[in-house]
Amino acid sequence: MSVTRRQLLWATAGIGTAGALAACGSGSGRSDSEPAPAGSTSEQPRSGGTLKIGALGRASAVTRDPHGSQANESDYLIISLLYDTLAVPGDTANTVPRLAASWQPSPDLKTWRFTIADGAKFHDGTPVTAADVVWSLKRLRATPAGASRLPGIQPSGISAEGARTVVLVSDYANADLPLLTRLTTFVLKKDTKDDAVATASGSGPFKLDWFRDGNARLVRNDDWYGGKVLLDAVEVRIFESPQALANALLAGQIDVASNVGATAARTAGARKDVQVVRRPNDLAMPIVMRAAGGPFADPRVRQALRLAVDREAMVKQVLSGYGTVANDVLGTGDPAYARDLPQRTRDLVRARQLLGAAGFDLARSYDLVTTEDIPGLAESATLFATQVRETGVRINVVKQDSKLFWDASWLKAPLYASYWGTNDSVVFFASKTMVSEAGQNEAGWRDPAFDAAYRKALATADAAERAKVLHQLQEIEYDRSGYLLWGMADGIDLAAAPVRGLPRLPGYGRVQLEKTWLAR
Amino acid sequence: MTVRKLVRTVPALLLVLLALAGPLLAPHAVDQPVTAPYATPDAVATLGGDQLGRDLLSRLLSGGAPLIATALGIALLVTTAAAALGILAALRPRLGRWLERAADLAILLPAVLGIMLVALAWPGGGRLAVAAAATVLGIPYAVRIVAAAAAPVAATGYVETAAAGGERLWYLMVREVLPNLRATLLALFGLRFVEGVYIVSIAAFLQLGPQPPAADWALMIRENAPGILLNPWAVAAPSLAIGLLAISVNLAVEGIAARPTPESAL
Amino acid sequence: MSLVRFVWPAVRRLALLTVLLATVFAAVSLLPGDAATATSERGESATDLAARRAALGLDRPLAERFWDWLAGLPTGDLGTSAHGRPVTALLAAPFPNTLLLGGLALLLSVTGALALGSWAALRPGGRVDRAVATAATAAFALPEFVVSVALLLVLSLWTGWLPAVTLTGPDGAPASWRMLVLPLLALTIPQIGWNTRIVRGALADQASLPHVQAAILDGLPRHRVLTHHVLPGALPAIAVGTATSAGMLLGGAVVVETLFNYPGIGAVLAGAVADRDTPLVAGVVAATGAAISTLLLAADLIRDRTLGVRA
Amino acid sequence: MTTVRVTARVTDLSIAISDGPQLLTGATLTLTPGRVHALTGPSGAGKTTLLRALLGALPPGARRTAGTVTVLGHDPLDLPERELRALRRHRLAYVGQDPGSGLNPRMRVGRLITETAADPSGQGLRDLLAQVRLPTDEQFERRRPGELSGGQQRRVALARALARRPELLLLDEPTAGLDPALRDEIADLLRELATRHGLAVALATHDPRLVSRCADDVLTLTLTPATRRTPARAPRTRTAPASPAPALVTARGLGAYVGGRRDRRPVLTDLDLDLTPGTRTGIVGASGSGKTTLVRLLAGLHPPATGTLALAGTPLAPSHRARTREQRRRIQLVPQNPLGALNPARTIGATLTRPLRLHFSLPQEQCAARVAGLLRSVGLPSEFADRYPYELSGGQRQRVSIARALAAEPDVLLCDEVTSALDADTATGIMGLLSGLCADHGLALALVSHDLPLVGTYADTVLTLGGAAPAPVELSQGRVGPG
Repeated sequence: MSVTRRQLLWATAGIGTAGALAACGSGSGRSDSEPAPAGSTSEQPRSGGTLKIGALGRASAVTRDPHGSQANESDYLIISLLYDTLAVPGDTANTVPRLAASWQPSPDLKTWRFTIADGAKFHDGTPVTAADVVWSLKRLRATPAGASRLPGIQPSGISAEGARTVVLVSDYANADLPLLTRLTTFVLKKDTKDDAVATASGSGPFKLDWFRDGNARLVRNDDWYGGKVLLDAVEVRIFESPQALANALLAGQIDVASNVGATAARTAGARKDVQVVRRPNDLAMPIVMRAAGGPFADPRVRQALRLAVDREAMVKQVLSGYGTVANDVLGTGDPAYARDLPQRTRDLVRARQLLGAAGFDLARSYDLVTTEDIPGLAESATLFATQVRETGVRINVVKQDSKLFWDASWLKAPLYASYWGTNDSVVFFASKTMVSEAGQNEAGWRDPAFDAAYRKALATADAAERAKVLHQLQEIEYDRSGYLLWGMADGIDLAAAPVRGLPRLPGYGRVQLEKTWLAR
Repeated sequence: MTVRKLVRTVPALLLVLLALAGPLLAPHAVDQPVTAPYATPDAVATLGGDQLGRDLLSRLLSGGAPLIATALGIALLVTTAAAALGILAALRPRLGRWLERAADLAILLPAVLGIMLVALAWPGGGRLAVAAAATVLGIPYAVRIVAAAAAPVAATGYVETAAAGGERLWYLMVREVLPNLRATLLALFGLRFVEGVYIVSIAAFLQLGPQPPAADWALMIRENAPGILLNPWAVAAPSLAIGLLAISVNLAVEGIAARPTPESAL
Repeated sequence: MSLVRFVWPAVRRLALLTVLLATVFAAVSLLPGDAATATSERGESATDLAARRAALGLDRPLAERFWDWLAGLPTGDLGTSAHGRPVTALLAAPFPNTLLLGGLALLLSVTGALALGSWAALRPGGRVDRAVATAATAAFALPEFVVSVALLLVLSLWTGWLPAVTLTGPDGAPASWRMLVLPLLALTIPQIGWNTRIVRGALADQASLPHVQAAILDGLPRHRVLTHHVLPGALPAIAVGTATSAGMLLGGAVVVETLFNYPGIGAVLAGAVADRDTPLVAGVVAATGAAISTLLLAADLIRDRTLGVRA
Repeated sequence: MTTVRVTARVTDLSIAISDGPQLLTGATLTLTPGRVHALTGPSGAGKTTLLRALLGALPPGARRTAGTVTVLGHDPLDLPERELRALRRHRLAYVGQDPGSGLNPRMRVGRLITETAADPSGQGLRDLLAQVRLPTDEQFERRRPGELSGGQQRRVALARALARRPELLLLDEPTAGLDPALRDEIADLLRELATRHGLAVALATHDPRLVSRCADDVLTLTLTPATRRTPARAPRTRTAPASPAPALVTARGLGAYVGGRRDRRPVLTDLDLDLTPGTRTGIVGASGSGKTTLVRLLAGLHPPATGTLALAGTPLAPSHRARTREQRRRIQLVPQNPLGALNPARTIGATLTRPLRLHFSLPQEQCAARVAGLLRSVGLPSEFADRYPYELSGGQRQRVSIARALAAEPDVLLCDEVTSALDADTATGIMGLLSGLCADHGLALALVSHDLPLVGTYADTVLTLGGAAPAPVELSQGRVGPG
């Protein structure tokens, strides 16, 4: 029951086993941030100045442990500026080197060797060694959610070769293992005591000046190995509600409001001195129809609902236009995303035929369970229920307290609205939510053909061959999966006029502020 | 009931009638989007759109009755319970001291925490949970007020003579003490009605109580708050409605419960 | 005032506070789910969950947990929160902030209410009296949320006179006093409405007393009768009334702090209940309960002192 | 042209409550400096109303129906507020019926007097205190009204009135409830004030001694015809037992405390009492000696610390809740304060009907007749049945309270200061009624009063409470022992 706070469960940012994220420019053309900053390309980036950035978070859930569970976006932002992960999401290629300069797979795609970037030093001057990385990865693997963050890698499979090489061994062949090292593998010095973790020095682009109850001030790390950092300092402010965050920016008290949502964007739209930064394919709000049993087990019924929804209206009403129509296949930002699948549109006649054929009981009403964790989630459920009523199916929206939803309804209810806060590859979503033995099989979907295609995709190293198998995987998902994905919401940040060089990446790519500068 | 008293109750009656007849007058269906989200007032939606583009005027017209019913229920329950317990406390001082301690306990408990605990523990949550929370939280404070007002009455000669003369407890409460507390109880009722509206609004802020897509003024205020700069009516209209409701009810109650002895000028 | 007269009410209030904390502890544990499930991530397996529940000590019986927590209270140790941080540290900055905001709001609202109430009581039933009564009712009828949003629009976004939100400095307190003005107004306005009603009622009751009638027949000017004969007698009722309504300030604080991002205890409370974080909830209630108890104690002393004088 | 300057003149003044009873009819009065004018007459005749008319402060809802009032050249009833306030502040002074409650309990004596003083200096204060024969030491000036005796409170109120050096002094029952010695002192003081300061004084009283001692002129107000009724003896047929029957109420070793936890003090210690049918027992003693406590204890409204009670031989539970309804019918109490004796929310008729229905479940139609009889027996017209208590005077309410007690046809009647609000002849009427009931119906009457002459004339036996008991009272009429 969080109060109108955006509580992205970043744990879902665990890495998919395969698939590369193309530059976010794919899909509906280059992300247009209107109004484009005047002459952004011609201006020369200047260093200096303090960037005040606001992010959502709850004062009661503030944590400092890089390997802990960061329920707050503000905590994750601070940690990702102080500490480095082995690799980070990139806009040109999927996995851009950071602490690990390069990596090579073994022929059977099971053993991967990462070499540490030269010149990488902790803030207190000591160089980063393989032992530090191995200790950090083992500590990460030992956390309660460790298994889901490094799937397929046992603690014993993490070892060091000499001072600058780290070896990761996977249980199964995994062509995209480096994806795993992108968002959670923060590296600390070896044997840092648990209570000293909060003040441990990292190797990131910024050093800690002060931290107090979720707010922090970070100053530039001058001899950062990853290149020249332009900003003098970054002040991170924690905000309880998106409304307060947007108001702070409109009142000019902060320079960047991270992840504020569509309504704030429209409010700021009228202001000429405020940039609205749109990051497409940022958030999925699928409707999950339980396939394992219950009223929606029959694929024809699921198909009927997919035809009953008016996707354009959902994007226009729920996202105020800040989003793109989707086609019931998860992983829309993935280059391997099957764009050629025919875009499903509303067909009430066909939907009623399918419902009749499946003998669907129209007399009783069905509960669609949702929470209000994300602005727009409850609204999407409400609008969906109204649209589907035109086929005769009566749906009653039940809004549950966040805790109750994750305990009682998630993974169990016949019909509920879920959300995925990060956009990853098709294979990531397959491994996470659709393969029969998936840890978070939201729809309880068991499809042998789908499982076979998934395992084949993992094991093939050749790119062309993999693309063909991935397309086949998406066809099965498009036909029979438990998901109804009507659209993808854009990630929206608001920025003051002088801010330049903000990251354009969806999901957790938005924390890379090392290239940001102020034209003030 | 002099005419002057009747005149003061007219605004409240009018507002309640409008709220009850609201759903019939609503031009559009309550949960049917008719325009863009937070659209400014236009021909289709006279007061513009709410967060989902539904017609604000229709939701305003049909959002009154549930809130008034909830607040009325809370006010009635709290006032009757408080009257019974308050008078009992005045007539039986030993019991009164225990009620006094319970009231102290309740006053210490922050109302917002009380609402959360009761509403979350209530199976299914929703409007009933918040009404129960408001009642449970309201009674101790109200008992304190009624007990304070009933104490001097209980100590008067006529109550003691009636008690010594053989009357039973319930007769003393209902026929001897209660008729002399009319002003206090009516003022308390007005107060608890407004308090009921206030608690439903705080519950809506904490996402408890009435659930979407229900149309309820308190819920509308919180739902549409993010878009206040786009369509100010989305928040202004329900807020004005709640303000008018509170003022008119209190005006009516003060009219009916005109002080027994006209207040002396200084 | 002999010490005994002071000690006994204080002990009574302390006992009440302990009983309240016990009820809160029990109530939070009644809620569906518990701290472990509340703070678990989406992918956490059942065994890991059970391990964390044991780590948080949630498998121990409720009474035992309450006594351990209570034992730590005198030494100022309020236990550890579900996210593993000591509650005392979590509340170190927010509680004084809310105390500052709440204290100022109470002070402002009481003085405002005394002024408005007295002004209205000068001419009962007059134009001013009716206007003040209607304004007071409107003020406490409108939820804090609406008052806050209106203030935000008028005083900050449209005119830019005041900052829209509160940003904190390294010490956890608001960076400049100007950031305090909007939350303070948002919290004070509903409270002034409530307290004005209390003051007006207390003055009306006093005005009917024989010694006030005698003062009027002595031809004393209106304001003198009010200040010297009516107000002193009404003080105990006003003190008790405003003290009991101070509890409502916390309700307002949750709303105002979330909207103006004020670093206070209200926001922590809302989050703590969401996380079923019993030690944190109990910590907040202990802090606010202590503050309100001292207020009620002060009100009792004022009442006893003034009533004590009466024959 | 009379050379004497007239301070105030009232001609044919009539005042009534709008669509309610007539308060005052055709009063004519002239007040001149240096003369004391006394207003007498039965309660309800309008003495207080006339005084308040002079002050321009009629009770709520009352208005002038005829006649004129001029005070120091102005008509106070339609003077603009500002001038009326100035008149009262500087040239007029009024001391109410119960000055104790008219003094601000939180102010000290010094402040109370200097607040309205023309000369607020310390010396001026001491002169005033001396003038009203109050101690002028520093310690007395710091005391609060709560710490003064009734007499002292009355004199402080008088000092406060004189402080503004008024030209007209209005006093309402200045000597009510005082012992004789104090009454004479007040009378001499008023006399001296009038002669020495040329003060015009008007006082309302029904104390003949005060009038004879200091009044120059007397205006006797008569009851308007509607309210004039002399109480008739109620003929009843039950025969009283001739020989002295065994005691109806026996109390042995009674002890009781008063006060809360912190200021508990014993009031009654080891008291024995017998109330035998047909006898009238007077209970006297200084205020605070436990008279009211004893009566409440017998009625079961006050918990006894020690001792036992019995009614006609059978043990009687100390608390009224534990007594049977019949026991509670046989013992009836008439409470002390007439103002709080009747439920303001119900008519007089309803109040009197309730005991009839409760104890005798008398059918509705017979109740009206019985109520009219009861009202007549206490000297009130039967039309009072559908009136509300606030429309009655203190004395009238007291008589209704007595009627209610008689409605239950009790065997024991406990009266607590029943004549305090009555004028002399009304009081005599009531006592006659009660004596008749004792004689005719074997009623056992307990009469609490500080009016020693009344007790002297009517009580068969007298019980004196409290340490410093006044000298024994002769039983025969006429002689009054020292107060």
